[in-house]
This record gives sequence, structure tokens and C-alpha cells, in this order.
Amino acid sequence: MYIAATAAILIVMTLAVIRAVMGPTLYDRILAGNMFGTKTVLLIAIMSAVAGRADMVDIALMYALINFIGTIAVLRYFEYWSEEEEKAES
Amino acid sequence: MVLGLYNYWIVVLLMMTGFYIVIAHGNLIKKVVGLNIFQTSVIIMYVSMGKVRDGAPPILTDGVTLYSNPLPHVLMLTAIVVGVATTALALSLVIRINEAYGSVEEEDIHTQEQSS
Amino acid sequence: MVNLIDIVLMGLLLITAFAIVRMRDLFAIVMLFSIYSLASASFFVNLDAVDVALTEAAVGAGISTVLMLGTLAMTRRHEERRPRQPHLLPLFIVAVTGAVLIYGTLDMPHFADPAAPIHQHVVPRYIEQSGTEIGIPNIVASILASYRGFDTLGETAVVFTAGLGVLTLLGRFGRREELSDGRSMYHDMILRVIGKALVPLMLLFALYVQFHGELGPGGGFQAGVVAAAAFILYSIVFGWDRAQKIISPFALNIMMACGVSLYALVGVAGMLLGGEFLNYNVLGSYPAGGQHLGIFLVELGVGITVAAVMLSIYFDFAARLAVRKLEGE
Amino acid sequence: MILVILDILSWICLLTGSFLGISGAVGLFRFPDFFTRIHASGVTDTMCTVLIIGGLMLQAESWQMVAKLLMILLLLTYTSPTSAHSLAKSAIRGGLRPTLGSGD
Repeated sequence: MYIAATAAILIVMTLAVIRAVMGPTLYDRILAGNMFGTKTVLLIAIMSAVAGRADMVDIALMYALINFIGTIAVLRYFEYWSEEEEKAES
Repeated sequence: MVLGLYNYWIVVLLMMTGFYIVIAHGNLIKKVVGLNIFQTSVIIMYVSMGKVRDGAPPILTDGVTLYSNPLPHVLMLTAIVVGVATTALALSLVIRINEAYGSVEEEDIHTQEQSS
Repeated sequence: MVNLIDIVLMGLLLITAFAIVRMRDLFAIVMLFSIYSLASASFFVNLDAVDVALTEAAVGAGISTVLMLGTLAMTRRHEERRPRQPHLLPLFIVAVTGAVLIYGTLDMPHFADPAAPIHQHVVPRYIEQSGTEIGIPNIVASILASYRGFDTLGETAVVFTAGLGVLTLLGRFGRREELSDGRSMYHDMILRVIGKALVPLMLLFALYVQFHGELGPGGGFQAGVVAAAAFILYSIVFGWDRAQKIISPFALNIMMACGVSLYALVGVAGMLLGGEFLNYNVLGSYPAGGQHLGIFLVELGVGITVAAVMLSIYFDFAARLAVRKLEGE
Repeated sequence: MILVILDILSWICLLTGSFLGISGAVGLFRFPDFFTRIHASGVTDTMCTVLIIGGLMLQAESWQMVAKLLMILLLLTYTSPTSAHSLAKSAIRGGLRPTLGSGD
């Protein structure tokens, strides 16, 4: 059963990478990156369940925390750029 | 017989991709990304060398005798943190170059150097 | 299942790497690079390198993405499309180097081969003896902090030096309180609430990783990065000027030096008590107890240095951005 | 008996979660514009996480594992809608507009 879930998550990851490579807008790439991140958390959780080790779940926990920062940082710099553009236009 | 080496070959491919970015592209930020890809592929290389078939993560647990090799893990763990510190240094150099020359393209910088 | 995950993740890594070569938009490159590092980190978990995966997770998706984005904000977003000399020469060099390396791998033992030479020397001793000699379950931590403690001292010093380098390149001395990096995300209420809830959780998790590092994956390097990431999140959501009031750059500079000094002092303490430099056996009343104390202090030093350096680097970038904004106005 | 029921429950959870995950990814891959894509991934992502982590929790051997998985679950249910929300908001602010149908 684990292997079915793993395969499904790997398929999702592949599709997300393809979307991130194709774009077309930057937001699509961020969305795909975000999705890749959550699926990585799940993949690692499944791997640690297969290994039966609680300490490997720490890594998934770390991802769940850090992935959020990545997305928020991207959006923060987007705001920075849109401010710059507003300034350039005015 | 050769199939057992596919991991290393893909690593070499990744490494060469990073190398190609570093030598063929003029944009300094892209060069830094290329260096990072190269570095990550070296890390993958070491970690794959440390894997032992059916081994467990190198944390001692009762009833497990076969562990993967912890030594490459130690070396690579520090390499990652040192890598991000040096990446930060490289990026701050890029920022200073951009302030001095108004560009992060290698060729622009070169022409400005020539003309001055 | 190990092989399935291995092959798929390798494929994903290749796709991302090739896409990065072709991409012109530097922003997209940074995004793809963060995906690349996420994929490589799950790859590390798959190959049993849990500590490496923890580090890569904290560093790759968090800190290096943030730093690269900061650089992009200060430079420009697109690679200039510019016909260079035909790409044949670099391609040729790369092909030759790659062929030589692949030729080199032909002599290597097969992937995951238990009989490979790398597993025969030194390592069996670490695996068999570290449980009794050091007395902590995480072999990686005992090699990192004790058997190869001298290496790690060097690495910590390198991180410290890189922090100093960034400080000299980007830091502005003098007053910078009146600077701000512009509209923060403070106006976004959902983000503010979630950010406020997450920051203490992350700090708690950093402490867990720091002090649980002897039992499971973790240790000073990872904990330092997570702690820095918590402050970076705060700084992103609430503004850099607010974050600076909580932890001042001056305090960070002191912490940077204190961490390395703590590490080195533990070594010197070993010498004073009659052992060698970084020999922890003499620190306690019995060897394993001394090892415990030594590893605890050393990891603490590493954690403090790494956290301070990462945060100081981020603050330097943010300060530069703020100065740029001020000069632009 | 209870173990069998737990097994079956966790299988159902894992399979449904995988199905939701794949449908979200297909949506991300096939839908025509950004807003439909974020809809596809945002709707399925959280439920997929809940189901898969829940399935793993039913299989877990120790309470430590259950507690850690619960932490992940909580974190993801907090962060993933938040980032989807901020992303959509940021896209609107950045001038991206949904493509509307021809109105037929």
C-alpha cells in the first residue's frame, strides 16, 4: 500500500516539476514549487513510516516549516518589485 | 554489470550541467546558481557512495546491525552549511560588482574595464 | 522501493538542471533551484543520509532561496539575451571532462555495494565503538563533534569568516535605525497571524533539533539554520526594522565570535585538564560523561555561530536593500 | 480484528489521499490559467495531506510517531492554505487576471 502512495506522490512531483519548468507565469512556478514542497513532506513521511523510524519524521517537520518561508520570501520580493515598478511609472 | 553505476553517471551529468552554466553563461548570478548545482551534485555523489544496500540510517538502534556509512554524511553536512555561507559571500560580491559597474553581465564589466 | 524513488528523483533533478541552463528569467531559475534542492534532500533521505537531508532542507529551500531573491531585488531580474561566441568551446570542454569522469567511475564499486572499500576502513570502528566510547546513538553526531571535532572547528571557522566577509562587503557601520525596507507584509492579516504563530514554533523546533541531535538527526548546524530561518520569517512578515529591535546586528556580531570561541575553549579546556586539544574524555569524571559534556558544548557553539552568521548575512542583505531604497528616493 | 480494521481504514485513507493528490496535480498540469490551477491544487492539497498523514498515523507503531505526524498535519493545514491565499492575492496585485469564458 505504501508503494502505491509513493508512486502517486512521485507522479504528482513530476507533474509539478513539469509545470514549474513550463511556467508560463512566475506565479505558476511558485505554485508548482509550493506543491512540490508539500509533496516532499508527504514523501518523507511515507519513507519514515516504511522504515518505521520516528526520528525521520523530524525531517518532514523541518520541510513543512521551511517550505512556507520560501514561498513567503518570494511573495515579499514580488511586492518589492511591484513597488519599484509603481515608482518607475509615477 | 554497468547498471550498478547509473547513479554516478547521472551525478556526472548533473555536475557537467553546473560546470557548463559556470563557463558558458555570462550572468554572474546564474554562475552562482551553476556553482551551487555543481556543489549539490558532489554532495549527491558522496552520499550515494555511503549507501549500503538494506542499510539503516546511521543512528544506533537496538536490533539493527547494518548501517549506511556515516562518514560521507559528516563531511557533506558541514559542506552544505559552508556552501551556503560561501554562496552568500559570492552573492554579496555580485551586489558590490553591480553597484560599481551597473551590470552583472561578464561582458559589460569587461568592456567597461577595457575602456577605462 | 529505494530504487524506484532513486530513479524518479534523479530524473527530476536532471529535468530541473537542464531547465535552469535554458532559462533566462533569473527569478524562475531561483525557483527551480529551490525545487532542485528539495528534490535532492528527499534523495538524501532515501539514501539514509538523514542528517544531510535535514541540513539541505533547512539551507536549500530556506536560506539560499531568500539570499538569492535578495540579490535579484538589488540587481536585475533577467539574464541579458546576448549572442556570445558559439557555445561549442564550452560544450566541448564539458563533454571531455564528463567523459573523463565517467571513465573514472568505471573503476568504482557498484552503487550500494556493502563490500566497497569506503566501508572497510575506519568506519566499522565508528559504527561498532561509538556506542560505548561516546555513548550517544547518533553516529553522525559523534563523528562530527568528537572523532573529527578538529575538522568541524575548521568548518565553523569558515562559516564565521564568510559571515565576516559579507559584513565587510555589505555592512554599513553607524546608525541604521531610521532605515526600513519599505512596506512589509504587515498589512496582510492572515499572514501576520500565521507568522506570529509559526515563529515561536520554529524557535522551539530549533531548540529541539539542537538538543535532540545526539539521539536523532540534528545538531548545531541544522539548529542554527532553523533558528535563523525563524527570525528571517519574522523579518519578512513584520519588517526588517522590527526584527532588528529584537536582535540587534551588534549582538549578532558578538554571538558569531562567541560560538567559535566556545568551541575552541572546550578544546583548550581539554588541554588544561591533561588531555589533547578537543579530547573530551578528561572533561568529566568518566570518559563517556566527558564526551557528553564536550559534544553538548561544542554543538552549542556551532549552533550559536551558524545562527548568528546566517541571520547577520540576511540582515546585511536587507540593510543594503534599505539603503538602496533610501538612495533611490 | 481491530488491527485489520485499522489496516483497512489506513489503506482507504492512503488510496483516497493519493487519488486526490494526483487529481490536484493533473489539474495543475492541465488547467488553462493560473487561477484555475491554484484552485485545483489548493482544494485538493490540504485534504490529500490530511488523508495521507492520517493513514500513516493509523499505521504508526509508537505514540511518538503519531505525535510528530500530528504536528506535521497541523503545520501543513496552517501553512498550505495561507501560502495559496497569499499567492493568489499577490497574483491579483501583480496584475494577473483570470481568463473568463466567452460568455456562452
